[in-house]
Amino acid sequence: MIKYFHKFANPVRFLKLAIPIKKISGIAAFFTIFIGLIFALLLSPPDYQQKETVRIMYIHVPSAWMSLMTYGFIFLSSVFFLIWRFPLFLILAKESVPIGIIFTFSALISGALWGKPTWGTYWVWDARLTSFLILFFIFLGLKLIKDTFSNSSKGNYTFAYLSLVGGFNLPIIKFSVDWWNTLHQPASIIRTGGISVSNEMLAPLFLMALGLFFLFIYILLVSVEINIKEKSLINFRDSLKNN
Amino acid sequence: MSKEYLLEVKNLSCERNYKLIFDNVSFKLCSGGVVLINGNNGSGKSSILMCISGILEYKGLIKINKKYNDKIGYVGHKNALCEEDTIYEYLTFWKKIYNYKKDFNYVINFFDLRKYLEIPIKFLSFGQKKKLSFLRLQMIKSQIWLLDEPISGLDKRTRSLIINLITKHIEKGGGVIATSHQIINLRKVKNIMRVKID
Amino acid sequence: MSKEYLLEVKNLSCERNYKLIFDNVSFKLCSGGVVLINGNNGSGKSSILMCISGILEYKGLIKINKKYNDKIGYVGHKNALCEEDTIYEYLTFWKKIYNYKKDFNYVINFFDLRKYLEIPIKFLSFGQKKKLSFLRLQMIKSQIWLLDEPISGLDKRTRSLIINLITKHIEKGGGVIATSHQIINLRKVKNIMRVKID
Amino acid sequence: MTRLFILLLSREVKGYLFNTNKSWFALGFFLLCILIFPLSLGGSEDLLKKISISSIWICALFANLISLESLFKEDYKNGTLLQYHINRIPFFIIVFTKFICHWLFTGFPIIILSPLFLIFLSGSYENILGLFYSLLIGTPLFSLIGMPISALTLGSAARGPILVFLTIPFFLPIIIFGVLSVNSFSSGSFSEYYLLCAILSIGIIFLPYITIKILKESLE
Amino acid sequence: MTRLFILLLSREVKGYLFNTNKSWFALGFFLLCILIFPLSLGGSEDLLKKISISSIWICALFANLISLESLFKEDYKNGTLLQYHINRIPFFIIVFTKFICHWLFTGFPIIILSPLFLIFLSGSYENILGLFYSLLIGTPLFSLIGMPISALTLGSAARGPILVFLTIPFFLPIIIFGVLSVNSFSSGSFSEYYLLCAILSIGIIFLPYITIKILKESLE
Ligand code: HEM
Ligand SMILES: Nc1ncnc2c1ncn2[C@@H]1O[C@H](COP(=O)(O)OP(=O)(O)OP(=O)(O)O)[C@@H](O)[C@H]1O
Ligand SMILES: Nc1ncnc2c1ncn2[C@@H]1O[C@H](COP(=O)(O)OP(=O)(O)OP(=O)(O)O)[C@@H](O)[C@H]1O
Ligand SMILES: [Mg+2]
Ligand SMILES: [Mg+2]
Repeated sequence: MIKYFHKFANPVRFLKLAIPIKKISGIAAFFTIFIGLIFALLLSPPDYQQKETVRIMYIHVPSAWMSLMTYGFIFLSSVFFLIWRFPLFLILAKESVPIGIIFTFSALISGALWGKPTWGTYWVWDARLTSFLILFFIFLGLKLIKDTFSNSSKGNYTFAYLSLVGGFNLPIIKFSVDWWNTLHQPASIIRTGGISVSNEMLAPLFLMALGLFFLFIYILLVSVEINIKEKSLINFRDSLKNN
Repeated sequence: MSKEYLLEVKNLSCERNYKLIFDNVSFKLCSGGVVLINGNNGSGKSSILMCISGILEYKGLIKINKKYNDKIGYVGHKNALCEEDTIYEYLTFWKKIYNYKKDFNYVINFFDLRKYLEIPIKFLSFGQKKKLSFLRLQMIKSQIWLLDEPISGLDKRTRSLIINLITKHIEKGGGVIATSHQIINLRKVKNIMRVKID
Repeated sequence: MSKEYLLEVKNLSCERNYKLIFDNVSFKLCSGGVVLINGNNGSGKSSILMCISGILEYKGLIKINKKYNDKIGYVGHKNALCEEDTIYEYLTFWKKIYNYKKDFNYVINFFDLRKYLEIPIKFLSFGQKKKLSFLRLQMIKSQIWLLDEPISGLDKRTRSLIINLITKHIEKGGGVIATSHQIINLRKVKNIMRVKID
Repeated sequence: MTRLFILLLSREVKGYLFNTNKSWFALGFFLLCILIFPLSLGGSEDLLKKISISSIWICALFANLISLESLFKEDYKNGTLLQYHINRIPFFIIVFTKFICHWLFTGFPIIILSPLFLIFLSGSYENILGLFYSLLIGTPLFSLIGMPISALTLGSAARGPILVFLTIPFFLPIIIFGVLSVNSFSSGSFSEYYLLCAILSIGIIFLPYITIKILKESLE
Repeated sequence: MTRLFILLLSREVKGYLFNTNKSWFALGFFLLCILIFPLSLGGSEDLLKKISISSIWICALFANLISLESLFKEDYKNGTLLQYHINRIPFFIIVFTKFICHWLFTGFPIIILSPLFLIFLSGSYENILGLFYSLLIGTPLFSLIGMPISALTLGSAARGPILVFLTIPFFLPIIIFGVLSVNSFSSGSFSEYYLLCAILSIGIIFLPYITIKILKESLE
C-alpha cells in the first residue's frame, strides 16, 4: 500500500501543486526577461573599457550561473533520490538535464564571443574554461544515459550515481579562478568581499538571472508534467489490457 | 505429512521494462518436492526463475527458509561457460568457488566428458555444454535447484541421467523448481506440484 | 517410385581441428522426403548440417541437384538474430534479402508474434527467438531445409505448428534434413529416412 | 546484385545511424583525442601549433583503430555472416558495404572536420588543403587495412596481440607518409600523395579479397 | 572471504597471462602509440622532447581506454556475473579483483616502462621521478574511473557514446593534473600530487561502490 502510494499518488499530488507554479513562473519569466533585456540592451551604460561588448555579460553571466545552479539541482535531486528512493526526484533530475545543456551551451558560446573582443581569442585552455567545458560534457553524458535507458527501468541508479560523481566539477569551476591564475576574471558579484559592480549594471544582470531562473522552473515543470502523465498513461493502458 | 517448506512464493508478479510479464503466482516448494512450471513460450517461466534467484525485481513475496542452506543452484540458458577455458579449468574454478571437497572425477565420468577434458569450451556441442553446467550444479551444496529447461537438447541417456540426478537430490531433502516443454519423467518423486502460468 | 534426389551425401567424413568427428555418412534426400539424423550428444549431428550448408570442410561427396533451386534454408543455434533490432526490422531485412514478395503479416500472426513487433530481439524469450528464425526460414524460396533441433524449447502449440510447416514444405516437393533428440511426429510424411551416427 | 548491394548498404547505414553505438563512437573518440592534446600540453600554444598535424593524424588513426574491432564482430557472433554464407550472398558485397560504411562514419567526418580542428589547434589557416587531401587518401587506407585485421580477430582468442602487432607495421607507413605529405604539400611536391594513391589503388583490389578469404575461414 | 578473493584474483591473473588476448593488448597499444609520436612528428627532436611527458600520459590514457571495454564484458555475456550473483559472491570482491588486475596489466607495466620511454622520447633524465610518481597515482585512477563506465556499457546499446562522453569529463581532469604535476615536481611544489592523491583516496572508496550498483542493475 505504501509502495503504491509512493509510486503513483505522489507525483500526481505533486502535479496538483506544480501546475499553478508552472503558470506563474512562465508569466514571471516572460516579464522579467523582457524587462531585463530592455535594461540590458538599452538602458544600462556601456563599459568604459569594453564599450558595447559588455552587453554580452547580461547573457553570459546569468546563463553561466544558471548552468551551475542546474547541475547543483540535479546533484541534490539525485542525493534525495538515493536517500529516499522517491521516483519524483529522479524525474526532476532527469528532466533538468536538457535545460542544463542549453544554459551551459549558451554560456559557452556567449563567453567565446565575448572572449574575441576582450582577450583576442575565442578560446584558451585555462582552468575555468576547461572545467566548464567538462561540465558541458558531463551534461551530455547524463543526457545520453537518460536517453539510452529511456524505455527501460534500468539506468535509474546509474543516472543518479553518475550525476553524483560529476559533482566534483562544480567546486572546480567555481574556484578555478582563485586557485589558478586564469584569463577569466574572478568573481566580482558572488564573493566573500561583497559586490564590486556598479548598480546600473547589477540591476539588469539580476533581472536576467531571475528571468532565467523562472524560465528554468517553467521548462522543468512542463517536462515533468509530460513525463508523469506519460508514465501514468502506460500504467493506465496496462490496466486496460489486464482487465 | 506437513513437511517444512524450502521456499515460498506468494503473489509474485514481475515487470520488465514497465511491461507486466506475469501476475499473482504462488506456490510452495517443500523439502523433497518438485515444482514444475508450465506455460507457453514467452509466458514468463524463465522470468520466474530469475526472480527467485534474485536477479529480477519483483513484487510480492519470495521467502527462502533460512533454516536450510539458502544457496541456490541455477542452470539456465547462460551458464557461465567461458568460451576459452577448457573443461578442466572450468570445473576446478567452480569447484574452488563452491568449496566442493570431493574429487570431480566421478561427476566427469558420469557424463562421459573425460576425453574432452582439455578441450576449450567453445568446441563443445550444445548438449555437451549443457552437461557441463550440470556438473557445476552438482558441486554446489544447495537445497534449491532452479532448472530452466533442463532436458531440452539432450540425448536419451543424458536425460535419464539428469532425471536420476534430480531424483537423488530430492531424496536427500532438496527441492527442485524446473520449467520444461518436454515431459520430465519423475516417476519416483511423489511430491510434484504443477504451476501453470500464462 | 524413383523420385529425383535433391541432395546426395556419400561417404561424408569431417575433421575439426584434426579430430575426426564422424565418418562414412551416406544418405539421399529426395524431393518430398525427410532425413532425420539421430545420435548422442556430441556425435556430430550439427556438424553434418554445417558440412551440407558449406561451412565446414569435409571429405566425401555432397551433391546438390542443380535442377532445383539450390538455395538452402538453415535454422540452427545461431540464427542471425541481431540483438538490437526489432522483430519488424529483422523480418523486413530478410524479406528483402530473400526477395520474398508476399506480405509477412500472415507468417507473423501464424506464430503469435504480432504484439512483439516493435520489441528489440534481445528482450524475447528463448522460444520466441526460435519462432522468429522459423519466420525467416519461411521466406526463403529453398527446397532444402536444414533444421538443427527444430522443436527443442518450444511449447506444444508451436511444436505442432512447426510440424505443420515441415509437412507443407514436403508436400510442395521440398526436402528436410533435421536433427532432434525429441520425437518429431511427422505422421503425414511417408518418406522418412533415419540416419544414425555415433 | 545491385539490389543486394543497396540493401546491405542501407542496413549498414541504418545500423550506424540508429544504433547510436557505432556512429558516434569513432567520431566521439576522435574529439576526445583531439581535446586531450591541447589539455595535456599544458597550454603551450607554440607546441600545439607544431604538432597539430601529427596529432590530427594520430587521432584519426586511433578513431579508426577503436572502431575496427567491432567491424565484423556482431555479424559473426550472432550468425548473420553464417546465414549470408549459406544463402550464397557474395561476400565481396558484404566486405565492400562494410568498408564504405566504416569509412563513411569514421574517416569521412574526420576529413570534414579536420580543417576546423587544424585551425582550432594551430590557430592558422595554412596546411588546411594539404591535410585535407592527405586525410582523403589516408583514411580509406586505414579502413581498408583494418578490414582483414578485424576479420582475423574473429575466430581467435588472441584478439589483442593481433590487432596491435599487425596494425603497427601496416598503419605506421601510412601515417608517416601522411604527415610527410602535408609538409611537402606547402613546398609544392606531391610525391607522397602519389605514393599513398598507389598504395590505395593496390589495396582496394587486394585487401577486400584477403578479407573475404579470412572471413570464410573464420566461419568454421 | 580471503579465500574467495585469492581465488578470483588468481583466475583473473590467469586470464590475463594465458589468454594472451588481454595482457598484451593494453601494453601493445601503449607501445604502438608511443611509437607513433616520434614517427609522426617527422623527426623534430626538439618538439619531441617538449611533448614527451604529455605523450606518455596520452598513451597511458589510450591504453587504458582501449582495454576498458572488455573489463566486464565477457563475464557478463556468458553469464558468469549472473552465477556470481546467484551464488552470493560479494560483488566488491569481484570489482576489486578486476580493478587490481586491470591496473596490474595496463597501468603497472606502463609505470615501469615510463622512465625508459621518457629517455627514449626526450633524451634526457630529468623529470623521470616526477613522471613515475604521477603515473603511479594516475593510472590506478584511470582504472578506477573506468570501472563504472565499463559497467555502464554492458546493458545498453549505446556503448560507444557512453564510453566517449563519460570518459572525457572524468579522465580529462586526471590527465591535466597529471601533466601539471610532472612540471611542478621539478620546481619542488607537490600540490597536484596531493590533489591527485585526494581524488584517488576518495575514488577508491566510492567508485567501486558505484560500479557494484551499476553492475547489479545491468544484470536484469
Ligand atoms: C568560453 C568562454 C567562457 C566561459 C566558458 C565562461 C564561463 C563562466 C562561468 C562558468 C561563470 C560563472 C562562475 C561563477 O559563478 O563563479 C562565468 C562568470 C563570469 N564570466 Fe565568464 N566565461 C567565458 C568567457 C568570459 C569572458 C570573455 C568574459 C569577459 C571578459 C567573462 C566574464 C565573466 C564575468 C564577469 C562573470 C561573472 C563573475 C562573477 O561575478 O561571479 N567570461 N563565466
Ligand atoms: N527485458 C525485457 N523487457 C521487456 N520484456 C521482456 C524482457 N525480457 C523478457 N521479456 C518478455 O517477457 C516474456 C517472458 O519471457 P521469459 O524468457 O520469461 O519466457 P519463457 O516463459 O521462459 O519462454 P520460453 O519458453 O520461450 O523460454 C516474453 O514475452 C518476453 O518478450
Ligand atoms: N571446432 C572444433 N574443434 C574440435 N572439435 C569440435 C569442434 N567443434 C565441435 N567439435 C566436437 O565435435 C563433436 C560434434 O559436435 P556437434 O556440435 O556436431 O555435436 P551434435 O551432434 O550436434 O551434439 P548435440 O546433440 O549436443 O548438439 C563434439 O564432440 C565436439 O566436441
Ligand atoms: Mg525460457
Ligand atoms: Mg548440435
